[in-house]
Amino acid sequence: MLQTKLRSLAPKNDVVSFLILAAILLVALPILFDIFRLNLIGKYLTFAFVALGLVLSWGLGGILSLGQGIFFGLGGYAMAMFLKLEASSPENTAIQSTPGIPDFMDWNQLTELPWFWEPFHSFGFTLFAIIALPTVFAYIIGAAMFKRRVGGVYFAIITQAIAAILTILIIGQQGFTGGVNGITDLRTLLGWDIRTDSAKYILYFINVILLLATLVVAQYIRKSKLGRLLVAMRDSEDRVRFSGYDVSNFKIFIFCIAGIFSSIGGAMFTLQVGFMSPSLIGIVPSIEMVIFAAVGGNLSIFGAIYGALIVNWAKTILSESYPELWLFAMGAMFIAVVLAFPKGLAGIYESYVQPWVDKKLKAIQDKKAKK
Amino acid sequence: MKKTISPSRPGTTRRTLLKGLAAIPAAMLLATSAYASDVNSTGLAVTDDTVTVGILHSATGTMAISETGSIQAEKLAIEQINASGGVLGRQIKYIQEDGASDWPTFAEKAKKLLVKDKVAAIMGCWTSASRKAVLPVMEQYNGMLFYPTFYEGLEQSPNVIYTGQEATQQILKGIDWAKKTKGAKKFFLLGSDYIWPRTSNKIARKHIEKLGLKVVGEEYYPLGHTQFNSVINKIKLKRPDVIFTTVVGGSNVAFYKQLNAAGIDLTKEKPLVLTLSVTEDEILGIGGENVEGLYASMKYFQSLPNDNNQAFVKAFKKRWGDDIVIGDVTQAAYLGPWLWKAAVEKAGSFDIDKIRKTLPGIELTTAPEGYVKVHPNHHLWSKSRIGHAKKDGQFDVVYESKELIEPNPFPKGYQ
Amino acid sequence: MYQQKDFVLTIEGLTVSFDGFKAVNDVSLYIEEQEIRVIIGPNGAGKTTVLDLICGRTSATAGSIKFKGKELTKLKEHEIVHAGVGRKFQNPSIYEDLTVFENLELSYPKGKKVWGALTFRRDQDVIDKVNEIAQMIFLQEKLNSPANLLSHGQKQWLEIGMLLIQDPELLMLDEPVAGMSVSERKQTAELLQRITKDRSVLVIEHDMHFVEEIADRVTVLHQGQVLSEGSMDKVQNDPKVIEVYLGH
Amino acid sequence: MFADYTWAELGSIFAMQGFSGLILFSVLLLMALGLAIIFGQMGVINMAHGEFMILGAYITYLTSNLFSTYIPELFGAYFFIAIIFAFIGTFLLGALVEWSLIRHLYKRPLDTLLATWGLSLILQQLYRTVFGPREVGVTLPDWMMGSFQVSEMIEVPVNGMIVMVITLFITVGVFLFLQKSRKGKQSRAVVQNRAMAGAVGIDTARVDRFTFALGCGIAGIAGATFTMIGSTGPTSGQLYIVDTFLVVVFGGAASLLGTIASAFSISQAQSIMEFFLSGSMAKVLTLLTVIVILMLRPQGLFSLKVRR
Repeated sequence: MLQTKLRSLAPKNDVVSFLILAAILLVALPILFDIFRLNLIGKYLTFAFVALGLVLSWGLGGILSLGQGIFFGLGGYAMAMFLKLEASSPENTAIQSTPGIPDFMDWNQLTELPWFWEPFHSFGFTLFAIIALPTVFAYIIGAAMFKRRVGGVYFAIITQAIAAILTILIIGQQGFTGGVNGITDLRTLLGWDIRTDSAKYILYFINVILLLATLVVAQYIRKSKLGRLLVAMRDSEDRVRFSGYDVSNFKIFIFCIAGIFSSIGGAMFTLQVGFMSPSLIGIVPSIEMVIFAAVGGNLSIFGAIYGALIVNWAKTILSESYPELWLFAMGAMFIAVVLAFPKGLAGIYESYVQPWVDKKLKAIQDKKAKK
Repeated sequence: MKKTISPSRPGTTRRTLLKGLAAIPAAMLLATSAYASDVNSTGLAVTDDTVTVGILHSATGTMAISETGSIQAEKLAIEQINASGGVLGRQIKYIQEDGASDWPTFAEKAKKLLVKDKVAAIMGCWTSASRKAVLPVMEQYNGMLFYPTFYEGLEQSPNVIYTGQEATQQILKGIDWAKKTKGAKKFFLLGSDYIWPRTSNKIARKHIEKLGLKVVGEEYYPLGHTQFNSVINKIKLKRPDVIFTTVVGGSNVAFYKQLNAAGIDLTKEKPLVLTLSVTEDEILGIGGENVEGLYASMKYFQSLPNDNNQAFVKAFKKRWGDDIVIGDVTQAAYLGPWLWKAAVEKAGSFDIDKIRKTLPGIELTTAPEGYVKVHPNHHLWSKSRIGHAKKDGQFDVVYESKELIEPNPFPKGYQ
Repeated sequence: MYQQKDFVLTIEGLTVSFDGFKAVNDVSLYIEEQEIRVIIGPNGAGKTTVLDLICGRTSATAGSIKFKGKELTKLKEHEIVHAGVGRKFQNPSIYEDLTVFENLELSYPKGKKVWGALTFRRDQDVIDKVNEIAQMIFLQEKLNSPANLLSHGQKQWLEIGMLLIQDPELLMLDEPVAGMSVSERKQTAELLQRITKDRSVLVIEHDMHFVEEIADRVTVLHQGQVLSEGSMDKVQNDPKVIEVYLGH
Repeated sequence: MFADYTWAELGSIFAMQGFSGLILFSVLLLMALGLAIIFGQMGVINMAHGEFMILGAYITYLTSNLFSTYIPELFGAYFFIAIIFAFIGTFLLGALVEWSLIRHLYKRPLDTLLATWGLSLILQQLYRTVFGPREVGVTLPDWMMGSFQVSEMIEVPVNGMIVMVITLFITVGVFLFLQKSRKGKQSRAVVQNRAMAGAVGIDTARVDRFTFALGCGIAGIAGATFTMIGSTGPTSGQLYIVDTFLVVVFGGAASLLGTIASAFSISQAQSIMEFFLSGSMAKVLTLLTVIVILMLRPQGLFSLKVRR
């Protein structure tokens, strides 16, 4: 079954899907919505990066991480640290007892910038860190676990615990991290004010283009032999191993990729929303990120993006009108996806919409042929 | 997309109230009000007979526990203002948004209220984290936020009015009192691990040391922590005269129950426990029997005997039910709409820039806590009080500062 | 006596215990080049465990396994595969979600590292080799059908094919004809005869007719120990073996 | 830090601290027992475990109100009735959840995780709608509140003692149940070999439902017990979930003895570290140690070395 599904996404279909998605994100949404809503959509799309990573690691590779917030946070904090340093120039912070360091450090009696903040003065380093930090982190977690063949449920629980630890640490070490408030009041990126409407437009487009690029990478990985290997590993890990593959390396690789995707999402989140806080790292947000992928369909990279968009959109709308319904709806979504629609939106599309479209197309072709 | 500017969830009681208000002859309102364009040059949601404000708190999530009281107080104030003729002759409508205990959501909703709904003011936020998230939005779109919670200070925004106490207002007199009245010499500082307790304890420590007294311990536990036996043992070992606590949320329940079980009877005051974080609201969850004998240092207690407060408590109970309790933050939230009304009427305009000019110096003689006045630093002059908790969950006010305490969000010498 | 260098696989004093229970106890086994060796024995004799030990799935408590002079007990599974040992499992273990072609392709000995897998291209060599193997395992018609649509016997062949494409010097098959029809069984026997031309084969099997058909030599395991060894005739007439098989 | 104290004082403090460790041990064990059955025996990841505990706590709250309103003279004994009610209530909900949700997912452990997380959200909102967003204060009879004065320094909290006794009782009960009773043997048989158990005439579906419901029922008892030391609110349950899972996983999922050992070592480590370090750091270090050990020894503390 699954196999035929995978097959049905023939390359031609993929190109069409990609063009449709690009048209929606780059043309339709910017025309339909004003900058306020568009900025919100941009925020939702940062979660689509995470969902994409989860499609690769969980959907394809069978590795369910309940700690993707860790990586989202790493990217987000790296970007936030850079922006915060830029916002904390000695002129801007002249009233502090130690000008030139972020305000929350000053409140916590720090009199000089901690060493690990120093490199974040450099934008180049920050971009490097957004990729390198999650890679290193994911590699350490992945190597420790996969080399010892810890997987499945245990992996999920341990990643969740790591997310919990990271949250406690960030909140507790507020002099270095901004604590529970997070890093707020970010203003400019290399002198460019990111709070203006025009900047928000530009950031939205940068975000979408990055997302589409990420999608291409994800699609490449999925279509490569490595992608098939991941599917094979889920079917029969031993067979892969006894075909001469070091299974753990492949798992580590895909986990790192998922981490990098999340981290890029986090960085874009910081840029578009204007702050980063531990509330995006812990257990609850990390599990919510899983539902984005699950609703979209954990095997479909396009589904991941639509899933992130739709779930977040529903959250905004529902919580505007019926705040108490939101948790019920969210809970029901988890259960429905598991029980009734294990392939999520993508599955619904494939089993209901696509046959219908195909039938119509065929009917049109037949008509033409008759003429 | 919802673009209406009607209250998003009017309760039935509210509906009847509105109906009643609609009966006030429009002509009478018009007689006292200037045309919308005159009082509103920046395109806020002001019509000839209405003005819209936003209420932004968590109705869901972990913080809903704390923020419910503020929502109720703000609604009550708005209804009372409407019943007394509104602001510049205009009835206040409100749009309530749910921050869902999630800081990005707070920022998003604040932006919606300012950009989409063009509200003339926002009553909202509770935690510092939500305020910090909302702050850049308020400053960018030039809104005015009335923030009710007592907090750590270290902030002063042209777009925020802080109607709760900043840390020095709440702490210094409390410690003075413990020294003078109770002869306290040794303090143990205990808090949840985040910015407010840490900042508060820092100020407390400096002040304690300035007074020549001693801090014998300082401990922090993660938010939501429920095991306090170890720290209670440490407290027993150090034998402080005062346990000075800033533990918040669910941890409170665990802390006081375990304190009690470990044989530290609060009524015996050995050591006495002085808290900044337990109001009447929290006691509902902790249970009055667990905190009997506790001292709390804040500016307002439900049991304040003055006439303003008697009327306020009565109105609040009438509106929200007899078994409701009113804590410090709830009262501060109640001040928000009234301060805003006074500032608007003094300015003769809803324009944010104009009310910003009139706000400093605005005074309320009708405040439940007594007289308050807005300081140029956007905080309120207010009194310090110490309450002594009773078994029924109410406080006896055992101390009240004679004069109003000046707010000092950036206290020199305490940083 | 045997000359050491003639052996592809030398197992000596191999022992493994699970919480004190010795599943394999001091087993020694010598397999020559191009030999087909069949291991038989009652259930729980430790047959599968011996294969597990050779291919690194289980680690030995004591003893040594030398393959072409290389000690295997210290290597990881994929390293043992690269050394030239291939293993088929008792239950056909193939990738149900992939096609026959993809199943074989994944076993093709190229692109076995992460980077190699990412940049792997399906060139003519791969296609030729897959076709060649498919023909050998009677599946050339099924190349593009999903593996989960194959019959049980075809799945067994596919797994053998996945081993063959790696061209191992030692092929280990755990019950290759279990669940096969009579005709399939015959085809499998032919297949085995053909593919042992340039390699050694170690087979676990219960089906005595099939064993007779293919075995050069037979080893009987009982309670984790070697009970008897030699030609089929010799083993069948060994009183110890008769005792074990009939005594129960 | 101890220079200013006499040996007697230090001795007392260490005795007290040891006792705190024991209370923490009881708390962790009681939290984990229900999950050890559900996760360890059945392989179901019940993320709503904390919500089942809170249901037990709410039932205790309701029972206390019932007693104080209708039979105040028996208020002193209400707690034990409440525990029974809590067990029954959560047991029934557990059976319902198994029937409607879990039984469809036995082959898909990761999916049970997602589905039960969804369930936990729904339960949280349900509690909020029914009981309000505020924590409720559960009033305890006076005799359960105080402490025994052993010496001048040493005081033994009554509620801690009760927690320990209940934990002991439940642990022994679960142990005897699994080892001795017919139902328990059936449930273990189903875990070990479902097909075979079915073949010898065990109604596996019923046994599954019973086992799951039992785990939930024990969670309910835990929740009822924790009203003595913790808070009862719609989201209180979430606080327990990470700790609970780590205890079970650390112990080696399939072993009851492992769960006990793991609860003991985690509680002692945390309690000792809390005494010498600050609270937050102690928590982080404890969790970190557990995770590092799990990475080195993924099968947990206790587990049989099995043939694969």
